[in-house]
Amino acid sequence: MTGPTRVSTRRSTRGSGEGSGPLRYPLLFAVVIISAFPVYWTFMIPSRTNDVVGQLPPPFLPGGHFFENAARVFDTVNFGKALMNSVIVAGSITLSTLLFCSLAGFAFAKLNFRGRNALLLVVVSTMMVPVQLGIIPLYIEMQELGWGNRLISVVLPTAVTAFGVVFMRQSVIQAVPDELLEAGRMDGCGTLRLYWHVALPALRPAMAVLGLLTFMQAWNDFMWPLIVLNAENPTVQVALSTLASGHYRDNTLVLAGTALGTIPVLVIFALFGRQIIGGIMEGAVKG
Amino acid sequence: GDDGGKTKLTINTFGVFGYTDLYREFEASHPDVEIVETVSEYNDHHNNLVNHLAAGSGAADVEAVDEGFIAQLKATPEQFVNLNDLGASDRESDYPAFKWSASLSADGRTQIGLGTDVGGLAMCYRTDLLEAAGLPSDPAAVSALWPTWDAYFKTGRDFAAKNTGVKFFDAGTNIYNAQIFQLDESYYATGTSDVIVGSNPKVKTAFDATAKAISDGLSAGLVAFEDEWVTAMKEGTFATITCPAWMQGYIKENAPETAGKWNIAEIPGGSGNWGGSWLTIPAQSDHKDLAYELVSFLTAPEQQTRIFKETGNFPSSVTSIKDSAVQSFTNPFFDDAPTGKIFGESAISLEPQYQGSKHGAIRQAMEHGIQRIEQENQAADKAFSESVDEAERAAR
Amino acid sequence: MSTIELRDVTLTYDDRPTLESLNLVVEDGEFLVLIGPSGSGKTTALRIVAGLLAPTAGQVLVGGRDVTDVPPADRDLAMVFQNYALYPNMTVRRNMEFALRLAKVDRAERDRRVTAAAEILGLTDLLDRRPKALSGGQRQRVAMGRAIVRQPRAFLMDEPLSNLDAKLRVRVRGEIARLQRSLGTTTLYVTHDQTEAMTMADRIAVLHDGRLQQLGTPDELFSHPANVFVATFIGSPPTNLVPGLLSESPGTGSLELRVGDQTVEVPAAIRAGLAAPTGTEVTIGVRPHDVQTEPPADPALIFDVEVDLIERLGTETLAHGAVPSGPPTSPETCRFTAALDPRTPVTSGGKLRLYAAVDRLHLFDSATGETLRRRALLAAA
Amino acid sequence: MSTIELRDVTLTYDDRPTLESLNLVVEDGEFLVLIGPSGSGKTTALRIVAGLLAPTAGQVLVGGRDVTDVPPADRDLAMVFQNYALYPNMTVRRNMEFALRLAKVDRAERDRRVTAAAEILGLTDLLDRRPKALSGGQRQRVAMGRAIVRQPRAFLMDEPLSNLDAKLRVRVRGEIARLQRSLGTTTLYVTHDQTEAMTMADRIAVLHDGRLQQLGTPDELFSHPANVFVATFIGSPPTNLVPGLLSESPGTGSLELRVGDQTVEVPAAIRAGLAAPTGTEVTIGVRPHDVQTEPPADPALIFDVEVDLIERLGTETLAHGAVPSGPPTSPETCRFTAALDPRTPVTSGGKLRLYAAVDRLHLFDSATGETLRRRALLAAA
Amino acid sequence: MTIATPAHPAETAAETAAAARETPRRRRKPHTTFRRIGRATVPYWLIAPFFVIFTAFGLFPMLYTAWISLTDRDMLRPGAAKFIGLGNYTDLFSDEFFWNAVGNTFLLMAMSSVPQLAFALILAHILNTRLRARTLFRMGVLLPNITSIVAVTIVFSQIFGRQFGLISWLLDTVGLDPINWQAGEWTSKIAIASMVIWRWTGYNALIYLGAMQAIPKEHFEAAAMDGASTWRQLWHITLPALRPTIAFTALISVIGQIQLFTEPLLFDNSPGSVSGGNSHQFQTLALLLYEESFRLHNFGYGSAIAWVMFLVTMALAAGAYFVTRGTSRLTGGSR
Ligand SMILES: Nc1ncnc2c1ncn2[C@@H]1O[C@H](COP(=O)(O)OP(=O)(O)OP(=O)(O)O)[C@@H](O)[C@H]1O
Ligand SMILES: Nc1ncnc2c1ncn2[C@@H]1O[C@H](COP(=O)(O)OP(=O)(O)OP(=O)(O)O)[C@@H](O)[C@H]1O
Ligand SMILES: [Mg+2]
Ligand SMILES: [Mg+2]
Repeated sequence: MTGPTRVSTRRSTRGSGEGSGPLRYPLLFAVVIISAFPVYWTFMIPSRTNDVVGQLPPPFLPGGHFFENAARVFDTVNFGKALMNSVIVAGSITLSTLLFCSLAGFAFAKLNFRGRNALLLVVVSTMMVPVQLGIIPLYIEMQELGWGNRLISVVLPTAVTAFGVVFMRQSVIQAVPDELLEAGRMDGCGTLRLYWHVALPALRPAMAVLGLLTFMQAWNDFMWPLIVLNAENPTVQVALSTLASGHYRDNTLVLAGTALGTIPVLVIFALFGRQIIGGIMEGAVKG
Repeated sequence: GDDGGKTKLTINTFGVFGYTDLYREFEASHPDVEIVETVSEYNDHHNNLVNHLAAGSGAADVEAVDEGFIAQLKATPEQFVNLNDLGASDRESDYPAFKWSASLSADGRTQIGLGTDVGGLAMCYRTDLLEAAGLPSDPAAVSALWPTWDAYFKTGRDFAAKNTGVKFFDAGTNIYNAQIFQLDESYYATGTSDVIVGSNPKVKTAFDATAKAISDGLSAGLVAFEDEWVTAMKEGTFATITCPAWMQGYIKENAPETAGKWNIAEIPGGSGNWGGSWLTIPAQSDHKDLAYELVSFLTAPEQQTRIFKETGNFPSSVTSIKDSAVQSFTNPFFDDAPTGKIFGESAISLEPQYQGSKHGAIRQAMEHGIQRIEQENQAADKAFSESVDEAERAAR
Repeated sequence: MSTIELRDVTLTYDDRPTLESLNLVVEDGEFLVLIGPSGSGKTTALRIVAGLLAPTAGQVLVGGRDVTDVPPADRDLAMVFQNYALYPNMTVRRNMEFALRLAKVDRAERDRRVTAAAEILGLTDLLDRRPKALSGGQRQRVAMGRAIVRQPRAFLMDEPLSNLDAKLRVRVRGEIARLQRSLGTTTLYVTHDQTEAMTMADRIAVLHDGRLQQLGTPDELFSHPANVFVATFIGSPPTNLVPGLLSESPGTGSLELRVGDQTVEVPAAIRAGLAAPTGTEVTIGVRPHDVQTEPPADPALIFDVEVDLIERLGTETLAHGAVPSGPPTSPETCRFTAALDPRTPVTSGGKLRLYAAVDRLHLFDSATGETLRRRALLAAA
Repeated sequence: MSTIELRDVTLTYDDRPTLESLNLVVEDGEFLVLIGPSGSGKTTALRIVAGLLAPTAGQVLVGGRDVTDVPPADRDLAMVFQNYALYPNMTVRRNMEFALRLAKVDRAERDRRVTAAAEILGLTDLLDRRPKALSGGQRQRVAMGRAIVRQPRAFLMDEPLSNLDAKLRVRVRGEIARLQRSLGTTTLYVTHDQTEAMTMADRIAVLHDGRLQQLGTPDELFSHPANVFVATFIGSPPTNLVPGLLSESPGTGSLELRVGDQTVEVPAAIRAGLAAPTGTEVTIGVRPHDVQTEPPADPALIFDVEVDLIERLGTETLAHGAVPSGPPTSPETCRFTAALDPRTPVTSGGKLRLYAAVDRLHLFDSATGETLRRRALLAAA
Repeated sequence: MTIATPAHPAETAAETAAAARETPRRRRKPHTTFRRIGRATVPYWLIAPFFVIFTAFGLFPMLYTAWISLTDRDMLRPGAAKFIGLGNYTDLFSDEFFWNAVGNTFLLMAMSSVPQLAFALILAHILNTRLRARTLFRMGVLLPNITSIVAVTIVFSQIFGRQFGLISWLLDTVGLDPINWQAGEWTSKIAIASMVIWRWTGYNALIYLGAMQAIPKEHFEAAAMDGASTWRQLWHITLPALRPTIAFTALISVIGQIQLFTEPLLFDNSPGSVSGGNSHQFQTLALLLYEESFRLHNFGYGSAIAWVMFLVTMALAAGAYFVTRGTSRLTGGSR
């Protein structure tokens, strides 16, 4: 001790996790690098020419060919339309999921009606249906309805999901206090107004989370769109499959398409990331 | 549907058929027709075709089918238009027998598709790598090295003894399949649905020979068509590769930097065919006649010749094969090898091989066995018997 | 403005009655406080009045009209919730005018009422803030404002102060009481804090285990608790309870009260007001403030307290300790607290002799816990 | 047992000082209460002592040893948290012996200590329950038990009663005080409730905005607040503040106090104890309990209160209202509260004349807010 | 894998009770006014979209599949379906490929769920400290969830390449033999598990982080004063408090892993192969289902597999539900 007024910079809670100590930053950086690596790769490879693909060690730094490869994507497939379709599909699925799931979640969480628990059980159990085998009957159904090769056949089946309903129900329980609803009822709200004026504003973080997850899933889904849509009217994933159809593996081309298809998602993630992370964590508080 | 008064004719293909210009020509001669082509990835294409057939709708008016799937699909001929009814029987004589029969239903009545190309077999090799091992590199001399598979494997052992750090061939499955493709009878007893994969001595011979070659260290142990196989092709870690006609394109486009280092010799053990496609018309098509017009236009000999020149897809029409343009064609990438001649002879002389409906699945089961030997050092006998079990289960 | 009446209201959860046959009238313009310990059913009763909960049996009348089947919004009551239940996404202004908007009150009128209420509550500068940006006291006022602008027939409030800290609670309780008086709106107010009840109420209803214990002015409840429960619940520190015996002296025929080894005679005036006890055993309630250190002129009980804790509040000093109880032969004691003048010399560990005038004692039947005061007198009080 | 000393402790969050150069000694065995409004830095100070937070500058000494750099576990202090922080997954017994287990105390000794502590706290029957199955008061006692079994050099407690309801709080504060006295363990206790501070403390330290306002016995703080803040913070209802003027009478040379239109002379005895004010404006503190309705013998200030709210607590009656303040020409008023005998006749809306003896007034410099009492007297008090 | 929902099954009972509160049984006459009826049907309107869509596009295919599973049907010959009762199911139970797939599925489930949740916990523990650029780290760990499947396939095939993979290359540079990931019984599972772990660790970590932040800070401080190190705090404080969350994430992860499909499908990068390796060493139930139906066209058999998967999942979920409810009762409430 050197003097009476020793100034120190220590100012930490000696509480949780402090002792993970000096290692935690390197560790976190490692985790983030591992997490981000495929995304980075998606953008790095298309910036090179095809001849570096498969080299060992692989090139880790980007080159200058991204736009060239991106242009090839647009030459090879109808990528503009694919992007457009994907935005429409993922956008409508997201919007309808948010709307219908929050409505149903609200009803299951806060309204009282005959058969509620039984119905909820039905909802929960539908989450456990393996999707792969419903495809043929579903396809037949879509054809019967005359929706083959139309975007609506991609949108409708996932327009509202059991997961979403359960998720929203949980969020309503946590984010919307009964007292607030009672206040609304005293103020003269009917059920729909309670939903709109009271519940919905409180559900924003949860909606951000569900919205992103739904959007991501809709955006990346390829099995079903591939069957029900064709390359004339593709989504991004269908178009990507076409990109991969050549004689040889043109990873720069495929990944250039993938990169282009990832950009909208990254933009959304960058815009709403903060909220989404908050929402995921909030949602778990009482998990 | 019809829109703008024009009939929309849809065609689904995979890979590179190279038809774009032909569509425009067809449209020019049929002013009220609009052709819409959808190209998908090989497996996606065939999976979708099956799904659409199973669902009873959604298939295109014309669907391309590859050799790997044709046996399975012709087993349900009712799903397709019998092209014989639309006049395809006239074309029979122009196709090599094996090509015509491969898409013919078991009862011989329904022809579900017209051939577009064939995959006559040859053996591609790296001249530089053979030379490095003290072997000849001239095609004639190389062909002379391996009139039979035994000779091929012996050459391989000589090659291996030189320890050049390079393996003799790429993957056991390619060698095994080439031998199977040359048989007159493989997994099914001709004309029946009897699976003889376990009892056919020729299958066992091919399997064992391949297994031995692997254990002699001739194989690079790659899995064909995987990314690493492509890498190996670039890096030159194997000297020879079973080479159906379309393989030229694979090599050229995946390993452009190896230009001039390749040449093409004959395949050991006589001719064979691997690959090639057909154009079919699903029974659900609303434009069967028009579709047939398109199919016969696209598969006409002169178009096949043209496509060969543009894309390298080897013609399946005898007329086209015998065309001097094909016969005299040489491939600069392969050191100006006379590829037209090599593949043409291989194709025309081939005897048909009967394939039952689960041929593809059985083939995959057998490939699993070869790969187990190659990748997991499984004993050949065990690999064979396990594969036969798997094959028989798949065919049940 | 309007009366609120509960008639035989019963509510049963899982066969356990939470409210049993509750009868209660809140008079027009009255400030009635419903008090009781946690779980006694206060919130339940309030929510039944609001219409947020339907009673199992019984009726609710507002302004004389049976509203038992009327939905909450149509009862024309405004409620202030414990945690205020402000809409977090709306500004203060929007919060206050929300009900008016739903009722399609026109814009000018809405503005007028909000401005007026904001004026009264000192919220004028905060109208554009959101609840998050307000302090606890300000939120409380917004909640009040939301109730006021509706100009409802009555206010219902459920522990509206319990989220405020001690200082603020004292201030805001004054504000609410003043406001209610100036508006004259009938108010049913729930709390478990007896100080709040005493200071704010016109009348207090004490609830315990779903049953009404006593209903009366703060003064009545304080001076004449109907039973032991009310005696200990109202008043702080709580009334001391000491066991005693009440018997007629065989000789004189006068009524004698025995506590420990002392016996005092119950003066005739008091005796006249007493109902006959069912037995001789009684519970004597002595308020901590009703003891003195000097012997009074009137007959008095003496308590010798062994003080073990002194709490000096500045304005008064609380002495806690044990007093002997039971017959002189047994060494039983019971806890006793006295509120003394801060200048009284008293030390922890010391002894303290205290006197409680007989007319200040509360006598309860120790079997039933009911007061021995005559019903008639109770009603008159 | 041990002293605790804070030397020049400063803590700065984001360049805003939360504690500024705090100096404080808790004597061996003393019960010292740290009080202050929310956000004043009490918890911060306590956590610095505990070692959960490192000061920006300054030192912490426990038993004379500098422990500023010693980790919490090695300071040998036990802490009782506001929400008790009981480990929910452990039984009461496990909760209590957890620290001993970590310290590798052997089993027999652990059992001995836990049994003893449980005995003292009446927890013997609850040892196998989990915290969830306990009532608030019981949880509080487990938290105490956890501190006791460690036999630490001192207890640190952060608002340990604030989660209890009013009744229970009164009871438990008595229990804690009794326990601390019987164990004799040095205790630093944080609260924002002045009643708690007054009743429990040996000495009280008042904190405001991170600065120590006054340190003294409850009585000193109550009788001789060092500044306006302490005067209003300690005592309930809070001290009334009335502006006044202090000036030497030009004629007699005596000191005169002017409030509104009245002037009283400050007796020489009192005058002797006053420091000279920096100006003539003073703030006069009048405790609500220091007023009477009868004129006293001594010189007194008269307050004419326009009563607008009556709060009848039973034991006393609070009358709130406005008194004229400022010079007679201006109609300014200020709020005034009086604590009256419950029998005083007073009605809302009425007028009330109150007298406050001059020797009961607290005079503060209105510029600085500091008391005008001489330092020497302060120290001696 | 489905996405985790922060719903805790054990809560349902309590909430049901809470909801029932709104209308305790009433002894009065039933309401017959139109208004009441109108109001009473509102909840059904709110949940109707889900049930309509589910019935149309979920239930119908499911029931269709159930019917198919009772027939012997070639995918391409819908007309030639034969009703064979439970024949497919009895065949299934004597099919070694089925049992192999069951074994693989559960093994992969264990290999991916356990480390995934453990890593997530540790990651959350680290993220729960005072950090610079906190949001950045938190967003970073969520990136795998938004990465395109195509990119994942390509990157992982390059990492786990047999001879030229990144890992093999790294091993080579330190003089070790390359690992043939796809071929090995264990190596292939490790690789697939690591893909799953990669994809879901961050997401679970954020859920845990949320739950951790709900633990009162004082618990950690009390433990610190009692002398517990941070790892002991993780063990004694964090873990017990996170138990319901862990149970929930485990359940969701298990449900997801039963349906594990994409990762093993993509990992087998020899084109067109859906058999999960040469020895079916990583063929999961979902993959077997896919192979049977779409490759071998045994639609009936595939449907039977789908229903078995469904029933197994239901059984597991029900089991988990009762287990968590049971323990929560024992410990007096699950929160
Ligand atoms: N939904 C419910 N199901 C069963 N019992 C309930 C329910 N809601 C309340 N109760 C019970 O009803 C009783 C009264 O509850 P109520 O909330 O009215 O008490 P309170 O007097 O408001 O208490 P507090 O002062 O704690 O708010 C309690 O015993 C409570 O346990
Ligand atoms: N982690 C922090 N970062 C920044 N400021 C903080 C932090 N913790 C506390 N403060 C600030 O320090 C001041 C003192 O906080 P502290 O918790 O010590 O107050 P307190 O006296 O205990 O109040 P209360 O009675 O509300 O508990 C407050 O203004 C608070 O906002
Ligand atoms: Mg309540
Ligand atoms: Mg604090």
